Amino acid sequence: MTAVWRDVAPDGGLREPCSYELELDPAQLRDLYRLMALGRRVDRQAINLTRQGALGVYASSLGQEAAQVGATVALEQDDWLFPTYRDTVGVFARGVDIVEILALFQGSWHCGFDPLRCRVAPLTTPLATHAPHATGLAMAARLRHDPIVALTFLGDGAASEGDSHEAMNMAAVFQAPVVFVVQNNHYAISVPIDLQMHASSIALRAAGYGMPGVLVDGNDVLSVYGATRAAIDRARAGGGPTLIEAVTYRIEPHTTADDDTRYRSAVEIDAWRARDPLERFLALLRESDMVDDAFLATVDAEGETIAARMRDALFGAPDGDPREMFDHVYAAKTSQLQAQQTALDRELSATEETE
Amino acid sequence: MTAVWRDVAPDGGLREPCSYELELDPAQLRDLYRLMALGRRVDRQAINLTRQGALGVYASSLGQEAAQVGATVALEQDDWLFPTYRDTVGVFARGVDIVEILALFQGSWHCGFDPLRCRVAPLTTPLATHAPHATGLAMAARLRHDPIVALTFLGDGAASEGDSHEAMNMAAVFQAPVVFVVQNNHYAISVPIDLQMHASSIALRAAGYGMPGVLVDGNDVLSVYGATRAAIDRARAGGGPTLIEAVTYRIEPHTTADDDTRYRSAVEIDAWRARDPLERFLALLRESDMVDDAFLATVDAEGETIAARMRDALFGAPDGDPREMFDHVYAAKTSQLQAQQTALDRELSATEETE
Amino acid sequence: MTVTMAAALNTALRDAMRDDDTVVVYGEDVGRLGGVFRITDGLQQEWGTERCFDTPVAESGIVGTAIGMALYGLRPVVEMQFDGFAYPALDQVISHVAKYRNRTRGTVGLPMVIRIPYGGGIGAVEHHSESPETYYAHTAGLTVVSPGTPGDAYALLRSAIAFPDPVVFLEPKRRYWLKEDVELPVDGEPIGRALVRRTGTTATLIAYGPMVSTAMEAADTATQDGWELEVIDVRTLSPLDSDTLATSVTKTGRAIVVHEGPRFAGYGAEIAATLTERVFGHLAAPVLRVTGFDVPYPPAKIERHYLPTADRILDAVAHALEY
Amino acid sequence: MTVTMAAALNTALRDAMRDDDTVVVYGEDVGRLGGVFRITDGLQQEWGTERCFDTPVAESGIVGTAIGMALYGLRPVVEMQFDGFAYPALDQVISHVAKYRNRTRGTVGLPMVIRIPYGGGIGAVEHHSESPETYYAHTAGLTVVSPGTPGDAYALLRSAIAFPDPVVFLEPKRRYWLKEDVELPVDGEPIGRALVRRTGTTATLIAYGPMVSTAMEAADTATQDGWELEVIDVRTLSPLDSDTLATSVTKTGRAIVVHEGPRFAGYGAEIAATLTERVFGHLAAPVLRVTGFDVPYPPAKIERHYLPTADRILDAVAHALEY
Ligand SMILES: Cc1ncc(C[n+]2csc(CCOP(=O)(O)OP(=O)(O)O)c2C)c(N)n1
Ligand SMILES: Cc1ncc(C[n+]2csc(CCOP(=O)(O)OP(=O)(O)O)c2C)c(N)n1
Ligand SMILES: [Mg+2]
Ligand SMILES: [Mg+2]
Repeated sequence: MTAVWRDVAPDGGLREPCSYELELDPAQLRDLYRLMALGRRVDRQAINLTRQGALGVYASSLGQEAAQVGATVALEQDDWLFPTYRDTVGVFARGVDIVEILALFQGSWHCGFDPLRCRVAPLTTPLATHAPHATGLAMAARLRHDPIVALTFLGDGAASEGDSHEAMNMAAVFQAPVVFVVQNNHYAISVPIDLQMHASSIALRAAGYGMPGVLVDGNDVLSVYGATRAAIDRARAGGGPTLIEAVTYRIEPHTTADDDTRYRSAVEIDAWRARDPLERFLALLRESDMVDDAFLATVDAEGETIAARMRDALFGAPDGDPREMFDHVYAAKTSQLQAQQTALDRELSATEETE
Repeated sequence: MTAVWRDVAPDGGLREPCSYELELDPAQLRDLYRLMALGRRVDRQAINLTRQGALGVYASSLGQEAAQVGATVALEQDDWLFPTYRDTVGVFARGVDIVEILALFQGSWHCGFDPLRCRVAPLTTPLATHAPHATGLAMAARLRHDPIVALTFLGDGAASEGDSHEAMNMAAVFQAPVVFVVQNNHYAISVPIDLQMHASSIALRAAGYGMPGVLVDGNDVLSVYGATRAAIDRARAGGGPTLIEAVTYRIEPHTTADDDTRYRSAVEIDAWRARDPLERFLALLRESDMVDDAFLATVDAEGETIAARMRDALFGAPDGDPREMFDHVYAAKTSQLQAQQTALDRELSATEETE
Repeated sequence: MTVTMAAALNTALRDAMRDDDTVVVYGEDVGRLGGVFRITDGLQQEWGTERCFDTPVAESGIVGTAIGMALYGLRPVVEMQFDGFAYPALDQVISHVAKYRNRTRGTVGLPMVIRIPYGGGIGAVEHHSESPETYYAHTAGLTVVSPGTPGDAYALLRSAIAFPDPVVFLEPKRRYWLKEDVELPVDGEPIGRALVRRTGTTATLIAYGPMVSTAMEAADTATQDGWELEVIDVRTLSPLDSDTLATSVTKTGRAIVVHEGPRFAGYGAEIAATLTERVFGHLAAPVLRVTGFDVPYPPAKIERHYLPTADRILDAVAHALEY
Repeated sequence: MTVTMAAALNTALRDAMRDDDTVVVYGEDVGRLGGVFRITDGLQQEWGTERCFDTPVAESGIVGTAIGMALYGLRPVVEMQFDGFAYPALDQVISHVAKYRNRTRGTVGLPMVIRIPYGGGIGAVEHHSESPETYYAHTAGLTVVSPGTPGDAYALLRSAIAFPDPVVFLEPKRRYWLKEDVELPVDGEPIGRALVRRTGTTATLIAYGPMVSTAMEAADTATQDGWELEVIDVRTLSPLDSDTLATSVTKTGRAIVVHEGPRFAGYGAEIAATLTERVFGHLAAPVLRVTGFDVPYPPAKIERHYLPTADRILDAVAHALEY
């Protein structure tokens, strides 16, 4: 199959669409769909669990499944992913346990999975601050002649932060094997993209760093996959970093705590619903007879199983032991922290006794 | 006369040279030369005074006179300049008293002139941090429909800082009347430009912000003037910010405390000496019979007078009153600072008595 | 009239914009949305995008441009969306906001306010519950204010906006919904004055921001033990009104300072050190500290064990009384 | 062998790079130039640009990439060129360097060192003479070290590089040329241990970094007055070895803490507060502070009036003895 995207011509126009022969067989294509569909199910379940109080807050990926899944699936096992709070579905598609991913939103711990084992950095909340981490890891890999690649997600808002500039410039200078995928979902909370920047595309910034810039339809999973794969291949081959802008749209409010009626219209949202990445891809797969109802039923069933597991694991989950807050500050607990832990311990024992 | 520069084509190439009919009469052209020549004299004197201990350190403008003077002279009286520690000559050309400018290097006070009166911000040491100040002032002017423009100098190194990105992006978003003039003098202390960035020109970044980018020969004062003037005019007319890269070279070490033999060759320096901005401009003026020896002699004499005044004012200058360090922290001295000042006072009196 | 702290702050901004047309309010989501906590709600509708507007996500740029605005002659009031997202602006704050007047020998003051919702207790994710007051209070040239009640929130914010120097205005976000029966507008409180919120003789509780309510609660409960606790609301963290503190502790002989932020090298240490220097001879016990632990702010599910409580304060009082 | 602190630090880096090939050194001008203070002199020549290299001017990027490097398994040692230019990296330091191990439940430690030349006394322009230790010491999750002598500079830097957690390594730049007769290599000093540099009974002077020499000088002079001052070099600012301090002050009953940075909410307040809590009954006088003033660091021509001197320390001792 063929993926199509456009290299950004640095004067703001779009170059002729590039095409890329995807080396994906039907099983892999089906799996792309499966991951997006499961991602969507997981996302819905997370929203429900938030309404029910099992999660404190949640930032939905709804509408961005193609951008997230298309990009992360292009990574090899040993590559690294640096996600944000928005990228639950992308991290899920990378194979990280969904309950562990949601620890951040559950409030049980800041990061629930093992980054070293998963090769996924913690979901990062301070915008753009993880971009230099990705660059640094890629620099290290290059120093060590280790052919791995780092991919980092950023939002259109995050791209305004100084850290995104420093991370991209350093990546270019050191020809670090890192791919920056900006999901331009049109909003940074309430602030629309035209108040975030004056240029027509974030990908235009690439020229200023001396790296390729790619503008891709973020709701077309094959294009995202193709563009990311090409960037990853180039990075792995020593060709340095790439900046990809995946144009997409956040369908849900910023988080479950946000009221988006204050800043955008239902009409606008509906227009983007019509470009739903799952339906688009499903239509394509159906056209080419690659999926049938039985397959879709299996995916649905798998989704329900995962959703049930999320419910079981997250609903009414215990709070965790507050004494743990002292355990991981340093490799070796300081006597100061030991004393504070002991004080808390005494307090907790006293409470237990009186209960 | 005609100034020539190039708009940067965003693919890294250069567009056809632009030309600009300079509305400068011979007297003004002569004055441009005069300011550069006086600037050079002042610069040399500052270096000497540093060697003699009257200044603690000094960052020379030698070789960058065209970039600095060409840009600042394009400002109107009410416009604002935001300079760095490198821009003594530019600030001098704007009419600020040279002795007051040098207070920073003298160590008598951090800023020796009145920024509000001069419409020049303090010479800023932390790289790029003054760029958002320029953007902010320009934003304020725009909010107030006040037709003034802010111009800020940055170095090629400073352009790597996150603050330069935030300042430029915000300037573009708010269409603030600000002109960013990056003096690419090929070095950030010891770090050459090709370790600072991977792109062929800093001006390429402009496209990523949706603003015009201009690449100009920074050793050609008329081109710098022309490009800056055009950018200022556009900004004043509501056309938003511009990024100008003036390619030049720092002939002296980074500061009087630097040893540049550690990182560059005399051959390289000599090659740039051959493109000396003063000599180039003087040749042009001579060709067109706009200067004669008498004029040059006047300029020399004026330079000597200023140099003598610098010597007089700076050599053996008193240290200043240490009690002053408490006077300007807040508009109203806090009782805490009053107490500390009193303590110092007591100490000073005791010392005076024993002396 | 019963007002929440959030409403009091909103009214203060509105009134300040009405009274002084050089006041401009900006930051992330403060315009159309009215801020994630709605503190700037309605300002853009009322005053237009020239007086209240949204910015790109760039905290250093926001504070940096505010410096330029102040230089021009406006009075910018900028919002940092959360405590943990104000750190990218620390360089601008430390290197410029705090130093500009001094740098220019008094010529250029920067009348600007940096509003920061701070502190925990709202069940948020990482970076949304930090108590960064020590970073600011330690920075010479800054004025640092944190109100503990709706009335003070109004009065102190008005004073901060009118102040000739930059003010870091720390809003205790978990008290945004705290109510008080107070008629707005109340007169501007002078910056730099602590307030004795409750008088007593057994010991002095010293608190600010989110902990004022907690300290008052402790003092209420303490009466059951026959203790009369004096409660001081610091209000202005820098410059500190150490006179009011010293007067109280001279009387009570015992002091407990309470804050949410980590203890080590935290703001409470300054109060303890200053008081000990000033009233050493009157101290029956060392000044004790009831604070957050020296850990990164914990996840929401266990944060209540991190936050100082009235119980912990009373334990500290008991401890002080043992000396 | 007589070595300067600068040479000791250079040797420590060289030896660490030799003993552990995961150590990489980078920052602004550290490569070809060898650093503006020449602390990294010769490292690039010896180890190549893969082990020691220059970066663009981007402090947040430098610290941020170091986090990624440590995540990968390297041990980055990065230099911030000056104290005042480390502030742009504060967000990375506070939000990530300090929190990563805790965030990941102990899974991901970040063995990295951030070297920062700090403090005044070298006649520099603004922003080159700051004492930012309190910002770092107050940040839970950081380990903060500052040597006072060449031997300690070597030993502590080796320990910092070998440490499993991030270390902010504050180098007292005005003591770079301080000499000591010491044979390198000296064994790594354990992080977290203060040192009694001189024993005495009259009072305890507590200092670190640039002020260790000043405190020692004061103690020397004090013998003329018949005072025997004990001098403690804190060495590790966080975690603080309060046992060593408490033991000393239990004996002497009087303590003076000395540092260059501003006093208000500064590091000295923590030492005063902690000591008072721990040895209240033994204190004959409040713990006094001899510190910088609460002003932005002054211009070079008057900085000597800002910096604590042996005389000021002795005045404080006299004051403590008056109680
Ligand atoms: C440094 C920083 N500043 C502010 C915030 C508060 N904040 C959280 S999400 C957000 C908007 C981010 O927009 P974008 O980068 O486009 O990502 P999206 O949420 O749209 O995926 C803001 C301002 C933050 N998390 N970090
Ligand atoms: C934020 C910050 N980081 C580091 C420094 C130290 N420093 C002073 S000048 C300089 C190089 C600046 O290079 P460039 O911007 O090209 O300006 P130039 O000196 O060449 O005019 C550096 C790294 C600084 N002043 N500010
Ligand atoms: Mg977005
Ligand atoms: Mg330069």
